[in-house]
Amino acid sequence: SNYVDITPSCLSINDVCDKIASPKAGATSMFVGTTRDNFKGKKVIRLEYEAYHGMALKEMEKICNSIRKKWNVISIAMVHRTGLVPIGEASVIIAVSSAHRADGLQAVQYGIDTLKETVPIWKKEVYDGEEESIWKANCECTQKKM
Amino acid sequence: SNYVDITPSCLSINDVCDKIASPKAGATSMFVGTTRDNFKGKKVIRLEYEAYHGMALKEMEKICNSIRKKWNVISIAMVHRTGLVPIGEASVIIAVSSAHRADGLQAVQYGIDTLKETVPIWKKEVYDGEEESIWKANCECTQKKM
Amino acid sequence: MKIRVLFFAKSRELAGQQQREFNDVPAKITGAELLSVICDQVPGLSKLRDSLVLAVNQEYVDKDTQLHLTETSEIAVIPPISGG
Amino acid sequence: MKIRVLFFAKSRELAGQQQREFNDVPAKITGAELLSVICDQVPGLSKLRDSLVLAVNQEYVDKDTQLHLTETSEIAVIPPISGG
Repeated sequence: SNYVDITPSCLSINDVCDKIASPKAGATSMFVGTTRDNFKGKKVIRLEYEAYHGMALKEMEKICNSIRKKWNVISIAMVHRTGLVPIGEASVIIAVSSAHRADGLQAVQYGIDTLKETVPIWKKEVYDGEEESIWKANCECTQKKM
Repeated sequence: SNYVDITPSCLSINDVCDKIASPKAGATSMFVGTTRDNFKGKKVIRLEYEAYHGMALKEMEKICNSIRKKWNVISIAMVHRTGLVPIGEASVIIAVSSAHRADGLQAVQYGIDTLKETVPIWKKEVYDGEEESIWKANCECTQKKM
Repeated sequence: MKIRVLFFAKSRELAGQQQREFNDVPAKITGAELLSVICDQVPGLSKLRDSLVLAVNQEYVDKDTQLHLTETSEIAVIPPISGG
Repeated sequence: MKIRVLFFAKSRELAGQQQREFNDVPAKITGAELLSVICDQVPGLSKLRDSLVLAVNQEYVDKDTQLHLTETSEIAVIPPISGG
């Protein structure tokens, strides 16, 4: 099964693992993105995420479907937090259970790479001191010029 | 820092994540190996792990050191459970925190691949019914003939 | 035709609003033409023009996509994304 | 020289013991020779011979490794591993 969610609440690794647990699974592969306290030497004091909720969920479902076409996986969970995310807390978790580990590990890598490229969610970094806040852009984002 | 452990206790994903948490880390990559309820159609009722404790810890430390030579990572945790491991529970967890996710994901994949190849730990599968228990052998294990 | 457009993140801040209506938009229009209609009417958005894309009914559209808009089309301005 | 050898997993079961002492083993011996000494004296272990390797002082040794054993050397018989 696929479990996708976008929530303003704190993300729990255990809850996400529970969503994908299966006695058939030999492997659980996971990626947790956490907010960092620095960017190119500037001290980040907080991060805010904004999502185009409906479309973001749809794009996350699309990623789950592509994963299932490419690898043999059992369950996929993909959750993203929105709003204020304090330093050190998780902004995104992708977890995949599979019978064999190569499938799961590759699926997770593809999942986070693709999420950063296609899912309409935005991050604003707020810096310490006089520095202006900045809306970031993922280098993975390959939006074609319109 | 490196955290390696071999323990008869239940493994906790949260405890492992706490070991490697860092405000400098943007990424936590993780692999959890869990015991499966079947092997080639035979129903597995339990698994038992045995370790050559001292040497296994040394080999796990070696893996951590190779990871640090190959990738830019912050912290590494590698824990393996021994004794009876009920179906669905974790037998091994490898977690890596890194500033950037590609390092962590590749390090985790290398870590579990190498653990299966070099760390002296053994698994015995006990099957349902008349089937004899079997000491498994990892296909990754490339022990040279002596 | 009257359409409604949603703005997110930096485009929302530059537009000064989360959504806005546009009048007299042709129902048949390409992605690039629609983006020009929007940017021409929203002060401040034009400096972001080259990095924006559009979604219609929650699907990305290309500059050459021939759109068939209706008054219920959900149109969104998507600045460079930064999730993860 | 007297040496002490540890057995694990299937080799432990086949040897019927966790460890055992061997007498009159040369201090200078190759890995392959040492494994033969062990397998020759432990009934049941020979059928596993081709899949065993040795560790000395918690380091894997090759068949051609020239060992210099002492009475405190920690020697272990390692059947195919299956951790993970």
